[in-house]
Amino acid sequence: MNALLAIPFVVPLLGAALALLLRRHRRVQAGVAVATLAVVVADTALLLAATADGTVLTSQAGDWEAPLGITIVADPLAALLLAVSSVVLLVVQLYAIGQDIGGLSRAMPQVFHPIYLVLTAGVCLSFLAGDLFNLFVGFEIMLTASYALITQAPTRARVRASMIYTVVSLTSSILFLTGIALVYGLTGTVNLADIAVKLGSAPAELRMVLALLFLVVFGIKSAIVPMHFWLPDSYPVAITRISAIFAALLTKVAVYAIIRSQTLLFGRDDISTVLLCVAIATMLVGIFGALVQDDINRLMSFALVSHIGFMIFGLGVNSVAALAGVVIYLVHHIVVQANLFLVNGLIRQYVGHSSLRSMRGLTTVSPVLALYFFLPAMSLAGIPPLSGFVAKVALFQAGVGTGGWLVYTALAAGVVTSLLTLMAIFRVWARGFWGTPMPDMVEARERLKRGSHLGGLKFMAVMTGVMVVFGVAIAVCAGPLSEVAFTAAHGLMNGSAYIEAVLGSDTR
Amino acid sequence: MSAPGFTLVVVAAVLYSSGFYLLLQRSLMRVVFGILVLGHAANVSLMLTDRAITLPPLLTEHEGPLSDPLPQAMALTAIVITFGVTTFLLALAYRVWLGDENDEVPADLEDRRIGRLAEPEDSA
Amino acid sequence: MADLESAYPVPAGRADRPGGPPEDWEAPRERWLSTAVRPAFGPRSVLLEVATRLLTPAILTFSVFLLVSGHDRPGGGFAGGLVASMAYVLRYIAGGRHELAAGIPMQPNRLLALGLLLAGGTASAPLLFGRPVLEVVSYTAVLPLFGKVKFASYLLFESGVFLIVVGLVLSVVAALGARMEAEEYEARERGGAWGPEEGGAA
Amino acid sequence: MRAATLEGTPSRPADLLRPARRTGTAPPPGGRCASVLPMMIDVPMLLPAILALHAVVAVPLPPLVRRLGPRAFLLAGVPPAVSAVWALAQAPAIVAGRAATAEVAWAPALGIGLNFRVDALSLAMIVLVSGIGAVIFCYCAAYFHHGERGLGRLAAVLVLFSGAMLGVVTTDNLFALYVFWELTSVTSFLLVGHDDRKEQARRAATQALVTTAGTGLLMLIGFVMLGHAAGDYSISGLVADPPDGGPWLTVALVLVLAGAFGKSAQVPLHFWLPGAMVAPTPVSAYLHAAAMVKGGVYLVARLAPGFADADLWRWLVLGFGLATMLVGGWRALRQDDLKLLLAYGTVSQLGFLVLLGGAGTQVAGVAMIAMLLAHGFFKSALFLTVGIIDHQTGTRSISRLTGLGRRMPVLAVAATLAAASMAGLPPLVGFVGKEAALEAFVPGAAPAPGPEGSAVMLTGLVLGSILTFAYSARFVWGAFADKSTVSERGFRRPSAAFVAAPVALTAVSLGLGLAPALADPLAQGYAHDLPAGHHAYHLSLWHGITLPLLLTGLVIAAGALMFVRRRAVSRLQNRMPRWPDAEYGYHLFVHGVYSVALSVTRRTQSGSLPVYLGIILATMLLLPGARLAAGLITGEIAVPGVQGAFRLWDSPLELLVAAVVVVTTIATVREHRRFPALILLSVLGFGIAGLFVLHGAPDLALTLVLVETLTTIILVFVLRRLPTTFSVRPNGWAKRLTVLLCAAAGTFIALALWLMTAARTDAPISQGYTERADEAGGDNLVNIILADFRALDTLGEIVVLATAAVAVASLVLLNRRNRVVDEPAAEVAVEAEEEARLSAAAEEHADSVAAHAAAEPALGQGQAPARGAGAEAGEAEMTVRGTAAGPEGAGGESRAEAVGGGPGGGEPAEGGPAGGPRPRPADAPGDAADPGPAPPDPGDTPADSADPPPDPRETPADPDDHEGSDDGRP
Repeated sequence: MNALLAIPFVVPLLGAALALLLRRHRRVQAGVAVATLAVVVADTALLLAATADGTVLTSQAGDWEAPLGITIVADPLAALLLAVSSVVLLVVQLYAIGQDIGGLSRAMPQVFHPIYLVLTAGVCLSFLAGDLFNLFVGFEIMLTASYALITQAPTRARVRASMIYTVVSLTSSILFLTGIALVYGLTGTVNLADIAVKLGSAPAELRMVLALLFLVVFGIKSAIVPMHFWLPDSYPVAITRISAIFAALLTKVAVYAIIRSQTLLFGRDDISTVLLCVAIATMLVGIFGALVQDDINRLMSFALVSHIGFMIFGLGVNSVAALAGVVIYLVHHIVVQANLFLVNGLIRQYVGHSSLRSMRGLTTVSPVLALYFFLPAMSLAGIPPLSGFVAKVALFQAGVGTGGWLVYTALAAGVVTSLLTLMAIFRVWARGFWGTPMPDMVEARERLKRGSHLGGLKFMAVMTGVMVVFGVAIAVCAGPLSEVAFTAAHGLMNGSAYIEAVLGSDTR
Repeated sequence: MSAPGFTLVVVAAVLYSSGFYLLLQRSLMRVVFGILVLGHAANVSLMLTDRAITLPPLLTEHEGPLSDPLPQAMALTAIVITFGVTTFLLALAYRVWLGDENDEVPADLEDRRIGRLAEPEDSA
Repeated sequence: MADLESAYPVPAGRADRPGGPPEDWEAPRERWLSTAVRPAFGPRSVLLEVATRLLTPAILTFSVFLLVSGHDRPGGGFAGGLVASMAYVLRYIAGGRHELAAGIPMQPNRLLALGLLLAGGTASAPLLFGRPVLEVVSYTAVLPLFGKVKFASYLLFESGVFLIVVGLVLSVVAALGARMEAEEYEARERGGAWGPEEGGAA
Repeated sequence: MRAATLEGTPSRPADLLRPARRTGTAPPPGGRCASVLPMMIDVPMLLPAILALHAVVAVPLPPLVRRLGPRAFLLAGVPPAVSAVWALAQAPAIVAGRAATAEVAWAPALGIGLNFRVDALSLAMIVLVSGIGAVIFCYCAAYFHHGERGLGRLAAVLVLFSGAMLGVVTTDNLFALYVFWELTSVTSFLLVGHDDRKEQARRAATQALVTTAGTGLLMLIGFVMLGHAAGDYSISGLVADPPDGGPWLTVALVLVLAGAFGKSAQVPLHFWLPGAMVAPTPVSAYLHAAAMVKGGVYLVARLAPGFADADLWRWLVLGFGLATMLVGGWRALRQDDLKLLLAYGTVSQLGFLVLLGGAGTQVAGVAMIAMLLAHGFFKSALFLTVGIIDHQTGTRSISRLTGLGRRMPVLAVAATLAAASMAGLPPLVGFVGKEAALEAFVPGAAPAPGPEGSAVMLTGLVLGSILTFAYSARFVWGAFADKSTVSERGFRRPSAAFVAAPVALTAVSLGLGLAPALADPLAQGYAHDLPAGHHAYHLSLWHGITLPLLLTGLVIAAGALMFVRRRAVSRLQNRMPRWPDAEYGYHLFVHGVYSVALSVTRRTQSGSLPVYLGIILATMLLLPGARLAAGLITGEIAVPGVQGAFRLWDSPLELLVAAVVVVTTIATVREHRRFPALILLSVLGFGIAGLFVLHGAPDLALTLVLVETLTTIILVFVLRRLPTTFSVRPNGWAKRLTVLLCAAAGTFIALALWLMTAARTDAPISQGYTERADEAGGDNLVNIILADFRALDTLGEIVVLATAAVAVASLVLLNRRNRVVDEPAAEVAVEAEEEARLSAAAEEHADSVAAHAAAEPALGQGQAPARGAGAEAGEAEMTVRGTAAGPEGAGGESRAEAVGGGPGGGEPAEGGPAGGPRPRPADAPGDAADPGPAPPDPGDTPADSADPPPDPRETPADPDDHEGSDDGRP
């Protein structure tokens, strides 16, 4: 059990160290990276299997009991997100390797792999952290790796983008640290479960201040309006694989942190009005931004912001059904966003850019590419029977089940957002995929077909296909997924299982 | 129990305010300075949570109330993390300067393009 | 490419130009004084160079002391690592990039990797025995010469910290100090504009 | 190949889709060969298998069509044929009231399940969807040419559509219904946009999708609300036991009806249907006559037994239905394009069907089934006829066709019969249905709408029928009559196989008309569930001399008169004021959305980092900050009292150090020269270290001093490159606001710290560390925590350090070719140019349009043609290509960048595989995401991008514009 919980972040760290040592041997290095992630995937699958029934697994680092030592906790929510994230990480890794084989990328593989593994460790640690300061450390690992990744192949635009990204992230980190100081000041502890217990005796108003502060802290990283501006200015500029993984995971980790803090720590305090207002703003502002973009990557980034709003909406509704909806939405969105960005990467390979201003007829250039784009895009828009539909239905059900005018307003915003997402996506489709292909696009395709890097390109396409299949599989497995989601949501709403698992179990 | 000394509170307020102000500047170096100042601010706030001046948390040398070691450990971690990240930020600043020959944070071009697009719309 | 050595030699294509240093130029390792040294800041000072070279072993020893005694006194892996890296920074300031290259034991990236392996390995070793991550194992032995000596796994962990801190500082000095210096040099060769002699703090 | 599919597939998907819970008979025994026979008997699971068969057949179709050509459509017709045969085989049991059911579990926790239930209504729909579908697939095999572009895709999507439609009409779960419903929308999007090189097709497809999917989303919410109210998402359960009323139920019904109306093209959402006629004719025949548009009718009819009693429902359905019937009929009369005439006729008939389906009386139900079948058969036959005419003559314009009746007598007869059915003439099924419909609204015959309501409805129906008669006559005349003013066109005789399809469909119309008893059980089976009417009504050709029969006579007379006096009617139509066009409303909507989106994005997304950070700070003040302030004001947050907890300082020395820190901090902020600022910053750091020493934190102080020294040294490294002074922002309200914001934020945080720490009740957990230090074996608590108790944090921290180190190195120590400084002039120049342009544009607030035009001299000309009404496909493409190919024109350099994606031409991104070891360091192509180089495409401003909202009066997409040719002028 101890190993099961530690492997997701320890093994990638060791892998990163090895990869850094082996940076001269590129094949070995890639092998190490893939093997590491494969281990993580297997491990998180086991974790999910072990927690799917609502069990909360814990492990005390250094064998020091809970409030003193750091607890590593896997509840169904964390395990589910870990499992999905690790698969996405593995697929993107393979995609990147394909790109490197083909020599299709300017990123430096020698440092890419180690840093990517560090990112993996950071993401996993953030999901597993049962300690507020450890969560901060997990965030920092993830963020530092992301700073390093976003500057891969630094052009002027990327340096500019990473400047914005880094400074905003640092601001949020500083505020996070401040938040930890505040929490420690109020409770004298940093263990999440312990904080949850001790906050019970704290003055309600102060608790509320903390709840809102942490919403801001994690809200910056999860890009909720009005703190989202940095995202569309930075993500799309990075190289494909990196925007893919950023879009898929980083914001979701922050959303996870919001969920965890607002349910476990501040579950007694009702900030749902704030959450719902924020959700409405996020959905609408994000999708409006997406509608007017000419660059596919930017468009998808705005759509990403917009759909974070759905998750915040579920959190604002604040019922078991709603939280289950959020969990399903998280899973769906991780896969779909990664998928769309991978496809955008393929588009860049084919067309040379991702601007709709000079893109026509991609269906003709590559029908497979069209299919790869179509399915996740439909899923994003919530078109059935894909995963987005399942997620949306879960949220809508929860919203209707709770009622109230604000919830209905948010529901209406959700409907409008879904429609506008559809419009944005079909704008891409009608302009980029349909029509007579531009002559230079056809030329570029011919060049690609003749080129020596076709193998790498095919590998990338296969990996994108794998991701598409994964997305479809999520929809097919909606039954078991929703079961786990409901289990996770029950755990979140209740919290006592978590607290008991961390604090209640005496020294083993 | 007691509240922390107000002097330290004032120090924290000044550090935070100044840090934020530096952060909001266009010059990248000042932004870096802002991060450094904010780092100090965060560490001071961790110190603040230990509500009284006490002895160092060394078990051998003293008898009597020891200061709270946990915020110190966290502040230490934070100092080191801030140091690492600051060096990265500096490298980035250097890079920006290499490209632009100034150290200002430039606005996003695509955003400005979108902004410009809307203008005829408005005048129409 | 992120290697240290690529930072020091003047980039290819410039080597055979008359007046420039040879491509694989390296500071002499054995000598107390190198003649072709150009300090990072200000004019060259022989006194500083000698002092630095003499001080280096002392500083390194002190850093190891900090590392080992951390558990009982102020110090520890961080402080030790910072002190150790200070020695190299001093060397760079006194002697410039070539002096630094001559002095460091291995590439910073390797230091980082080793440190990470050491710390990560210590952290994960208990997992193999079904124990929680990072559990400390200590063993007290009576050695003939030293008497009672305690070996604790956290010392390995702290050594990892130490190595990583040194690696970080070296890497940063190499990148932000030496590389920039090299570029300036290049630019001057090119007939470029600015010289580096603009004050110096340390 | 084909045989294998037939043998293999029915059993395989069934195995895959074996349900978790079964409602039918025992599961089939194991072995694959053995399972085939039991499967045939195991009725329940066959339906999901047939559905899966559609998907299975669709997959290999594209390659097959490439090999076999249009003949592959015959294979594509297999799944609908199988489904139709299955349905007919089930008919006796179903009509007898034993609905066939099946169930495949999906996500039971969410109430989503693939439950199927086939009753009389479903059966009628299957006959249309699958029966007519199969015929149309056969027709396709003759209609399309070998090697036509995208034919394989078309075939596959058409089969998928057929499957989705089958799902819509057989499912018994609200969510599953929505699933299939949206699948039909999406597949129809792809089908309508089949000829995607035409601007018009793209636009019509998007329009249809936005309309149907948008209303579909409303319907989904309605479903959720209905299901929540009823506690059950099964349709049969919902209808059998409708939830009690309430305001939300009313809303739910309205939302559901919105979905149904959108799908069935009810006024005012009807505009998409004529637009969708750009689809190939067989597709139109299938989607827009037989199947998809019936979805809304089906939904209304499906829910009517449960909800027709609600007043709101009744008036919505009757009102919109009648309005649609009249508007559609009226507009059908003025079309010159035969296909558009039929399209508007379909709109009219859909209104008729919705009205009948929603009325909720038994007679209306009977009439609905009859009309449903009748319309499916005659309208698809007529569409197919138009397809043949178009295919053989190259036009379908009434004003250009003549003499076809002589040359294609068989087709002419068939089409005339079909049109007669549409007009409601005996002995065709259309007549039978219309009789029943009129009967349903004879005042007093049914309790439903009340006598006055019935009278109004009856009048409306008669008017609608007159219009129907008139446009039916116009169709026959327009398609087949000899017109003296029109010269004959070239013509190829259609093959017998080609004509077979419409003839067969007409034959069914005739057959059902002659033997209405065939359809009657079906109609009775459906009507049985409806709230009772006052007498039983059976479909029949002859009911005696009744009011409906007399009214039919009136209809025929008046309709004939309208046809004879068509010129007068046409003049009248031209004199009528133009109604506000629904399509115009759609464009307004799209345009509005884009304008709002633009202005919102422009105002929020400024691209400036200080603004972003300022907003973050403001948010922090607004949320937790305001909360804290409120708590302080209301006194809910306790402030440490002066005598008890409040302390000013801990020692005088602290005060001194604090003063140093404060002064240096403020001085740092005010210092604009870099090195003095740096020195102040180090002093600040050492001051903080002093504070740490005072507070008993020697470890912290030691580390901070070391770190501070190193930081200072590294800062010197970097700072010596940078300008000597920082840029200074002018004093002004912005600066004052910034100062205020930052001061408030800082104060908030410090206050919160103070208050929270003062409010702590429990002792901190650190006590435990002191107690257990000996276990860990050390004296320095901080270090023990770092290395033992909380070593995981330390591990994370060194990972951060290592990563930062690698990041710094990789950022600075790059290959020469990767260095930004060595980027070729191209990108830099272009960016600079763009920058300059941007700032120029930004400065010239006064006349931004002029600035815009001046900045992009090359674009001026391009704009007009692409923008205007001439957005006809070819022209638009020409414009785009023109700009693409003309880099040597004005502004050529930046243009070439934009189109070619950088100096390397259309090189793939991220490094350009062709680039190899070339010394070109810029990844300009990879960086094409960088917006720099490209000025916006002419005519591609977002406002008109996805769905350009041009002036509707001028768009060719507006079908009404074909009326310019007036009435064909015989």
